Amino acid sequence: MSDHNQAVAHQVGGTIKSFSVVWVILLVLTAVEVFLAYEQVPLLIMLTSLMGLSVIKAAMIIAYFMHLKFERFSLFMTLFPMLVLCIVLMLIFMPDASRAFTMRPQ
Amino acid sequence: MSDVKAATMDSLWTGGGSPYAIGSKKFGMWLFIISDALTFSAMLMAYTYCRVSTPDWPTPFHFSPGIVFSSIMTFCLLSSSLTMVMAVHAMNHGNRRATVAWILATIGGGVAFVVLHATEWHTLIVEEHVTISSNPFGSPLFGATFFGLTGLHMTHVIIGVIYLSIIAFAVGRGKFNAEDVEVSGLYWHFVDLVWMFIFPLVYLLSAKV
Amino acid sequence: MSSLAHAPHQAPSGFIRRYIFSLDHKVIGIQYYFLALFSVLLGMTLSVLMRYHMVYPDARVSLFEKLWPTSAAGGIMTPELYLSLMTMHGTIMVFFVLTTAPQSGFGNYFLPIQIGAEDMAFPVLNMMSFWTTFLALIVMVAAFFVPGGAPLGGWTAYPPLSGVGAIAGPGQGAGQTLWVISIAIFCAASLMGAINFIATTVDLRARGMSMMRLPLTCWTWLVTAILGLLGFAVLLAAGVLLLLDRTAGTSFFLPAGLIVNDQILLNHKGGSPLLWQHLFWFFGHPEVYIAILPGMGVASQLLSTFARKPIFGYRAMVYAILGIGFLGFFVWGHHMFMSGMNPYSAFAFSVLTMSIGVPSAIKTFNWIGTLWGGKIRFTTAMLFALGFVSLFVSGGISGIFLGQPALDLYFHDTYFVVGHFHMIMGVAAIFGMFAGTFYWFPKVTGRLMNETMGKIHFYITFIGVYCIFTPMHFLGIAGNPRRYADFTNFEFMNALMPIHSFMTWAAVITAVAQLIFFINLFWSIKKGTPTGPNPWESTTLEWGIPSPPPFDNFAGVHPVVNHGPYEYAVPGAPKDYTMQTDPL
Amino acid sequence: MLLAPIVWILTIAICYFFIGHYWWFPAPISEHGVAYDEQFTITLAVTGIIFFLAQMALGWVIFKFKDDGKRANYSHGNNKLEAIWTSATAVLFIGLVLFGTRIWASVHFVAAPADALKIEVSAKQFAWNFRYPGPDGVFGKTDIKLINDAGGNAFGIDDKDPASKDDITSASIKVPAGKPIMLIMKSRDVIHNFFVRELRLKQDIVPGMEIPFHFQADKVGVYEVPCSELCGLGHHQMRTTLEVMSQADFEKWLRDQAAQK
Repeated sequence: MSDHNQAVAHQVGGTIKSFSVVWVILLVLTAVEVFLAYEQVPLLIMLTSLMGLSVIKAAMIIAYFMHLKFERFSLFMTLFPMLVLCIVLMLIFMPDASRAFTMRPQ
Repeated sequence: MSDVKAATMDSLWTGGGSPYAIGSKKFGMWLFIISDALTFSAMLMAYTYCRVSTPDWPTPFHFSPGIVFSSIMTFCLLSSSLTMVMAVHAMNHGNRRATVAWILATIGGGVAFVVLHATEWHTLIVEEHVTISSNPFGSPLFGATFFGLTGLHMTHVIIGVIYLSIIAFAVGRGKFNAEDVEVSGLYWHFVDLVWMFIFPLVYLLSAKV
Repeated sequence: MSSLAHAPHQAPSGFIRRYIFSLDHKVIGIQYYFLALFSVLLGMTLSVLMRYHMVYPDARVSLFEKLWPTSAAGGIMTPELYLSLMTMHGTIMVFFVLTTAPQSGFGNYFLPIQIGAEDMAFPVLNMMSFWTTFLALIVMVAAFFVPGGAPLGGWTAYPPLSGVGAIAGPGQGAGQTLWVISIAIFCAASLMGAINFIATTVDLRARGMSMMRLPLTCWTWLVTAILGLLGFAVLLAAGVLLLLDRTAGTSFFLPAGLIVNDQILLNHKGGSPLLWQHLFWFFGHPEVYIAILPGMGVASQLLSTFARKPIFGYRAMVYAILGIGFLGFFVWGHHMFMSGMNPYSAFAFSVLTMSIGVPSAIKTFNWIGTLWGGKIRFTTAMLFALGFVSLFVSGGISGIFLGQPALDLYFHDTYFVVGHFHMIMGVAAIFGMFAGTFYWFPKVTGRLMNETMGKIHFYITFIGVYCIFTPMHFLGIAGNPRRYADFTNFEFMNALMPIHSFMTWAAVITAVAQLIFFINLFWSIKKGTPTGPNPWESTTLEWGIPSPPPFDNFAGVHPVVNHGPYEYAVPGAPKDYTMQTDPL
Repeated sequence: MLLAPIVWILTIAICYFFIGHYWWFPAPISEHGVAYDEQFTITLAVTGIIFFLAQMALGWVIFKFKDDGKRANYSHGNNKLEAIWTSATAVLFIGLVLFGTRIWASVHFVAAPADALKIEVSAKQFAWNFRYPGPDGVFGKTDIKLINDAGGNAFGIDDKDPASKDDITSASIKVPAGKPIMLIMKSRDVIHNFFVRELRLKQDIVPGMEIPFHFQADKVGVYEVPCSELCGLGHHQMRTTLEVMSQADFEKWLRDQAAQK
């Protein structure tokens, strides 16, 4: 990714065909998500698979629609580790959420 | 931009140009997206926290019409992202008329989303009596998180529509360059991307058949 | 650098475009500086009033009655007035002084010059960021003047106290709402500033200014901006949720079954006060580093300059800055050890908290290493930098107590905490600002500040702050809780009153001594000794241009950087300092 | 330079006051308190030495290395030194926290013994209430609608519940010495904090949560309990006492209270 020498400001990669393909994939993934909701899968499996699919969709949007695939890899490295880290860190809230659940007054 | 172009690979971080070989505006928009993504993440975390800690979380969305309706909204937003990519593509090839047309199509998608969303809100508030502070199906936090999250997102969509209108107007009059269109596109795709998390977390996980 | 083409090479001629809605980073930096100067004066006055009330809770002061006819009727300050002064002191100091001055003030003025740029990356955004901050300050100060007065929930605004509205006490109505709105506006302003700082540092460095040639000030401004970008984004979300709780009837932070002031709150159900604490401290701990990191940068720059020696371990310093910024996000839970948080999370947080002591220790050792074998010039600026190191050690070391949940079982919310954070993020950061002011004043004005006044001010302040804040640790050890309007209700606190009196008088003297600084600052603008472009024989880029700098900083010449930032005493070099732009 | 002696004098003065214990902890009244004081002393010793050496070194360099017109020696640092002091501080700091974990664990990881005396704590703006289950060991049902401070029912105890008949309420907390106590802490309005200096213990009381908390006090006496989390304008008046009594006195107090009902 990083060795796209021609990657200057207004010569971005991607073709109309590739964008359309991505769009179709996104729609299909959304349809899968909706199908999962229709099937009423157990909550935890549902949550995991929905988040997995959403992350894939987000990655496709970022990579193709937002052209990040065609930028230097260093831009990706500058931006995303810190965001992902912060979001993962916020999961530390969750033990307290279940604590608030179990310790609530009867 | 000429300097940016002139910056060669060997001078990646040694100064004299962007180490990413992109304009500052684009980088600035990316930084904004990172921080805004974290704001949304914090909201979604708050939503998850509330949901985990609440015993009577409701599942008020029937598959039809609720989920089908929001799926159509998702379709509008996703398709508007495609038209936005087309607009950026056209602008990169110097085709301003096509660019304006594609941006207008994007605005159309955004407006459709807002209208559908407003309809849904209206139904929820007026017919099902779910408001930001109350909810007949269970915990009032459902209304709070639902309207809080979707409201913040809808604000972003509306801002995006205004932003794109300005861009379309200026591009039509021969102002602004490809970078400006691309930067507005980044914002629009981000708004789309956020919806890709709100839709499953708020709607699909609150669905009952 | 044609990417800077939007910055015209001539200053705009109209007064408003030139000095009020200016796009020039230098003017905006000065605007920020004076905004912080106003805020620090306000915050300091509040603190002196608070200290006075703690020691003389029953004294009748006619001034109080004139200022607050209702909440200080008869001249006696009520507890709620005390608490609102405390809340506003904390908020104004943290947000409008410690966040704006070192970063947005000094950073705005000197970051572009130090990296060899003509302006910030987004001048319009820069201007908007300042005026948004200004708006936030107006909204914050307006809280004094609404019915009920300023909020009394502390700068951390813990719900339910801050969430349930006016029934929780005067000031918890309109005052607290304005507080939340102001903080949200401030978040927006800080995000604009952060984006600008990061883009500027990354994109606009002059040729040859590689990352490892950045002055340490620029590194700290960069890392601070990253912390702000991530931290304020989360605080913004938290503020919006709190505002919804207050105004729209939601209950994110309000659980069911609250009975406040004998009223059962039926409309709130299901929320958790801990959620606010998590969101708040997720921002709140990085905020500590937002306040102190630029001070570290200034101290590093000055110690090297005035010791006439390269900084000891430049790379280690950079890694320590990055390490502090990185670890700063992992440790917010140490503010919540006693909050009812999961005790296993508390354990994890404590280990990470202790780890953050390591890069801080590296910095201290490196500062002393820099001074070791140096040829120290004792200017006022240098004295403040040395004072910074001393205070950083004193304030940092008490963190080793507070970072252990075992010891926090006693120290949480005692004066030990107050002493700790005032020493490190309060006074140490402010010493960084004083140091920066004395150091950069000749660059901004072309004149030197008065050294005699400066030194008198320094010594009184240095001894004064030790006299104010060291005794707080003893109060904490004796168990004195913080945020108490007076101490007459508890036997053990009555026994501690002599310490409180001592601190109060030390605070009064130190506060009055700050007038010397204000006089010095304004006197020197007009009457200071004129000086050349490089009075300190310093090496970084700002010292290679005239004082005050021309509108586009480098008068159309694009600097090329050939050296690292702290090349002092280079063997064989013609001078004892090698400017960054000197030929190879 | 003047600064060097000032730094030294301040450092010595601070150390003097810390070593002299002029303002210090009250004597501990529990095993936990003794363990706490040990951990504090160890931490104080470690940090005290670092503090003293760092300040003295700072004073020394200020005193020693004045500008004399000559050039300083050109050095960019010493990686070996960096590595040594980085790892030394890391080991020291992490070691301290790991060593103190046993104290935290004994308070929070270990549950109260089964025979612990249960006491319910209710905090409100700006008063404390405590409830004892009485001889049956069961707390009577409560209902927030029945809460009536003026009528002496701060807990909202439901009189119709037979378990509530022998419940005893008190505005201060009395406990028997040498017996494990388990508090069930609730807040009615905002966050409060239960703090007993002599026990070296502190816990926030968060509305919407019932927080369990256990301790054992061994020494008879009366100890002040200040609220230690900002709770509003009367925060500084939110005072009660912990009275540690001998087992016999405590039982007598319980009987007297039951008789008064």
